[in-house]
Amino acid sequence: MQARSEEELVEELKREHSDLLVEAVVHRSKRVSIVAKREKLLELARLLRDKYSFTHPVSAGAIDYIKEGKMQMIYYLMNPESRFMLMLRVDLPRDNPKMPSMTQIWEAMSFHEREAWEMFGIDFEGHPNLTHLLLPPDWRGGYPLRKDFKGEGIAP
Amino acid sequence: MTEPEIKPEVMRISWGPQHPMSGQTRILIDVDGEIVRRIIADIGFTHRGIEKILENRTFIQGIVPIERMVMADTANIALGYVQAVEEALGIEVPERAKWIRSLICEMGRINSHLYAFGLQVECTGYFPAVFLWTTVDREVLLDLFEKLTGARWSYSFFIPGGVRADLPEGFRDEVKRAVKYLRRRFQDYWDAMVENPLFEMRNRGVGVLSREDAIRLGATGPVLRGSGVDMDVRRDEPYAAYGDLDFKVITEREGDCLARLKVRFHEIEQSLNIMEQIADEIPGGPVRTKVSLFPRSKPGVEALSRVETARGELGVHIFTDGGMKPYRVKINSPTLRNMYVFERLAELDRVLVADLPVILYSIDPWYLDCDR
Amino acid sequence: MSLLKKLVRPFFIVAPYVARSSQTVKYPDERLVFSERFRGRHRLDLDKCIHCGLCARICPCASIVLVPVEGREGKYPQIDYGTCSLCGLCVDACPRGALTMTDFVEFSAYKRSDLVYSPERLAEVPDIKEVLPMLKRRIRPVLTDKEMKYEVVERL
Amino acid sequence: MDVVTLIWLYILGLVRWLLKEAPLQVINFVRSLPTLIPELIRWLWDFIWFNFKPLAQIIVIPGLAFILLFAMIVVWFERKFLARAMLRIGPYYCGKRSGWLQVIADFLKLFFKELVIPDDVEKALFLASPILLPTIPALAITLIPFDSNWVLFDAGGLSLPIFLAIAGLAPVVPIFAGWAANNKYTIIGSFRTAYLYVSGEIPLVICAAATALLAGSLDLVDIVEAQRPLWFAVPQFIGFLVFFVGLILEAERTPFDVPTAETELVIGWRTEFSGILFGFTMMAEYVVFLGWTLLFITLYLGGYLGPSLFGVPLYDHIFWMLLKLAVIVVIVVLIRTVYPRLRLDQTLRLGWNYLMPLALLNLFITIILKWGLMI
Repeated sequence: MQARSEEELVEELKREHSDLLVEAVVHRSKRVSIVAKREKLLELARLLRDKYSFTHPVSAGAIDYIKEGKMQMIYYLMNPESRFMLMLRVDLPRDNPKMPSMTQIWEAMSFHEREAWEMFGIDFEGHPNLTHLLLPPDWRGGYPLRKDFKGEGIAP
Repeated sequence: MTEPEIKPEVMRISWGPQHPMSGQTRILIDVDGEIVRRIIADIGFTHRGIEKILENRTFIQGIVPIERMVMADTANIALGYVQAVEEALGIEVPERAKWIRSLICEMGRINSHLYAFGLQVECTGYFPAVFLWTTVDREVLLDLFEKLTGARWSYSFFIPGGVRADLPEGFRDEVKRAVKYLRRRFQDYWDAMVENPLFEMRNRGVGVLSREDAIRLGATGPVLRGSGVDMDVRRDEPYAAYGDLDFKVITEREGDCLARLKVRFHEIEQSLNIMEQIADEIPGGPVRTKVSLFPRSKPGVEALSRVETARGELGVHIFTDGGMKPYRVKINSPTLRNMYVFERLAELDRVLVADLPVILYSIDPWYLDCDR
Repeated sequence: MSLLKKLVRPFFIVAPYVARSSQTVKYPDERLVFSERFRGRHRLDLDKCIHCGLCARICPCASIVLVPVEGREGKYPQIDYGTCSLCGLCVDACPRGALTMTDFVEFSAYKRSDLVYSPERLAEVPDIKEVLPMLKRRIRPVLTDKEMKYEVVERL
Repeated sequence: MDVVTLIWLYILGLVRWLLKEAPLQVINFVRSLPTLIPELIRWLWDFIWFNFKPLAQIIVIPGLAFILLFAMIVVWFERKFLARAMLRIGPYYCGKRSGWLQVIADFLKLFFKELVIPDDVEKALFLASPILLPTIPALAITLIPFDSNWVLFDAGGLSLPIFLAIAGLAPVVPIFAGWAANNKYTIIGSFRTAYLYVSGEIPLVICAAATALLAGSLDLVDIVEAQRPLWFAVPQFIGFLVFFVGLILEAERTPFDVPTAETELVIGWRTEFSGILFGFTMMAEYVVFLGWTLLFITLYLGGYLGPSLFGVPLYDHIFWMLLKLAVIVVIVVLIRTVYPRLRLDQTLRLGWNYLMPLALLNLFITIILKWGLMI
């Protein structure tokens, strides 16, 4: 597989698979961001892994946009050949954040998805072991990294 | 974490958090006699919510909490955050500051690698002689840190816009002297330990991680390079002064514990070379651009900075909303990725109970980094 | 043959260590001389302070509070060393150089409230002999090519 | 007559004796006291005088005092020596610079610590095993000749087999202890002990047999005397090395301290012991080490024999025994700083694949040597 540059990848994705994605941009050199359609996410992910050989999962995390009423799940992926960071994003509604689990594609996303599950309340369908990772097993305090979490601010 | 079910033919041992070698985590192991059938990492004992804390600190205040992620390797972690802040706020850094940053990062890398090296050696059952030797050698670096930054461990020295102070008088000579001393010491380590046949017996062929698995499971840092994947952020995406510096990316093909140890060992040599280069060739000029103490961000900017810490690639992804504080900071910590590899290793390779600490410390876990 | 050599060689490397000088600093008896930039306890110059409060604003641990001082106008910083991380950002922020850092690190106290240093207490740094009565000498690390040694700087 | 009548008769008889005979008896006894006390003292004196040597042996060498002192000195030396190898000082303030008082302080600390006995342990076995642990090897030590006529338990021609039999009992106790403690770490540790002893002890016994064959006697004194011209370490060099490795293995010291591997099994079968029970297990380690080392010296390094010039003995004394012991202790402690611990499978492989054939080879060589000498 020939290594593609950032621009080549974005153009090729836009040209051939425009039905799978909402947006694809090159932020700066080595940073590519793709916003996927939620229902086509698995398809796009499988394509990225198999065709574009983004086989090296880096991390995943979410961000809570409380004003827009959405949450964004970001998967950080890397191609071991071309070595730029691909951010695969998917927008989720804030009141029902549900999405297919990426552990079916990248096994190593397991920990990161468990973290996003407990910190943001994103429900991953098809995750083999969706239990608490960092928080205690009897945690009932809500989702800490959401913006409406009533945590303590900077102590006086 | 709720415990998964136990199969009838295995015995489950809770290995840690109160254990001489486990560190601040709990590892559940299902053993069948001496053979480990399954490893379950129960992390999160040291979760402090650094990502949430950072949302409540201004950009400059955030340097202090994020340094608490990895105390042995503070410089690299802080650099990740500071670079992300600089990118988000559009701050330029003077050339000399970049070189000083690289110098401190390399010293921190040696510091951290020495610690990992000592611990892995201790795990094989050495009476902690070697661990104490590495501690003594780290002292040399800590003295240098103290002279340069004023603190031995968590030197909040990097600041958006440069570093907080210039090199003190005569510091370059001291760096060179320390490099000379450390080079001589590493020969002892190599002869007494790495080439020790008993040590090799404990490490060779233990916890083998193939190249494909390393990529697939998202390993990073020395674990990835120990499996023969030539990946290093310092070279792939040069930050600080690494674009101008001359160094090699160390890889080993075997993918076992010894290979990871050797990667660390040779990386220390490369870091010593880099330290020497910086001491020789550091350019002049200012070390700090004037930045407001309470910088205000532009709304909707995001910046992902990647740095190569001693444990692997650290990513700090900052989102801003126009305030004085970041909207969200996502930290991609290296140990969390390596812990997943560790969890899967029992399925990939035959792991004995005695190998467990060796494998665990060959991935060099830092649970504070893992739990954040 | 080389196996035998490798088996025996460690003995000859380790054995000389027994004769080397130990690296332990016998702390209450001797104390290291810290470098000039060392970040220890603060010293506050009451005359220079302009009550701007920048130190309190920048403190990441929120351990600085401005309090009034008897017989003086304005408010002065009071530092809680129970939470202070000695990062030195307050010293950087201080526009007049009223706050400086000394190499004094003997903080320990019996009560948590004893760790809160009032501005008057910050203004003066006690003599080391008062805090460590058993201190006999101050030492400094010296790096030779072969080993690190401690040399005595001053005998008390 | 029924039983009740008998008892009444007996009681009445007793009362009669008390009233009539007992006062006379007491008076007689008091009258004879002035003569009795010197008699008693003389008897005691004779007893001590005639039995002085065995008593001294039980108390001083190779008895309790020696074993305790050995354990303490080795602990102190190990701490100090390892500290030096690690560029530390070791125990420092307690007992001036040498820190010798620290060992005693630690012993006292262990002695007065709270004894934590977990709920679901097998209590009798749990309490008994730490006490049995140092006792069994200490019994074996009584067989060692410290001088040609300084043998506490002179078993004559059976001393070597009895030593091996008693010392072979020792590994049973850790297995019981590990099982009794009802803990996963102790169970794994105790089974490791079982594996280890089986693989280590058989080569040791074969090596010991070879020396006995060469000396032509199973009596340890005879074996020592047979070494007067030449220490057995020279003609049985392979056996010497095998026995040395085996003795480290038996004593569970560093390259083979698999059962108590700290990094994986906390401290193996000793995990649940606390206070003085832990102290006993710690001491047991040193007593086992002492026992096998003394046998090693006896079998290969000429026991109490001093250096001889052209076959003329210079001076045989217990002192030589202690000197040889000290040298071996230094070497074994140095090994601890130099080598890491082997895994269980590697230790077993070493025991069965290398030590065992080498021991057999040694036996074979000895037989040929003996046969050659006879011809």
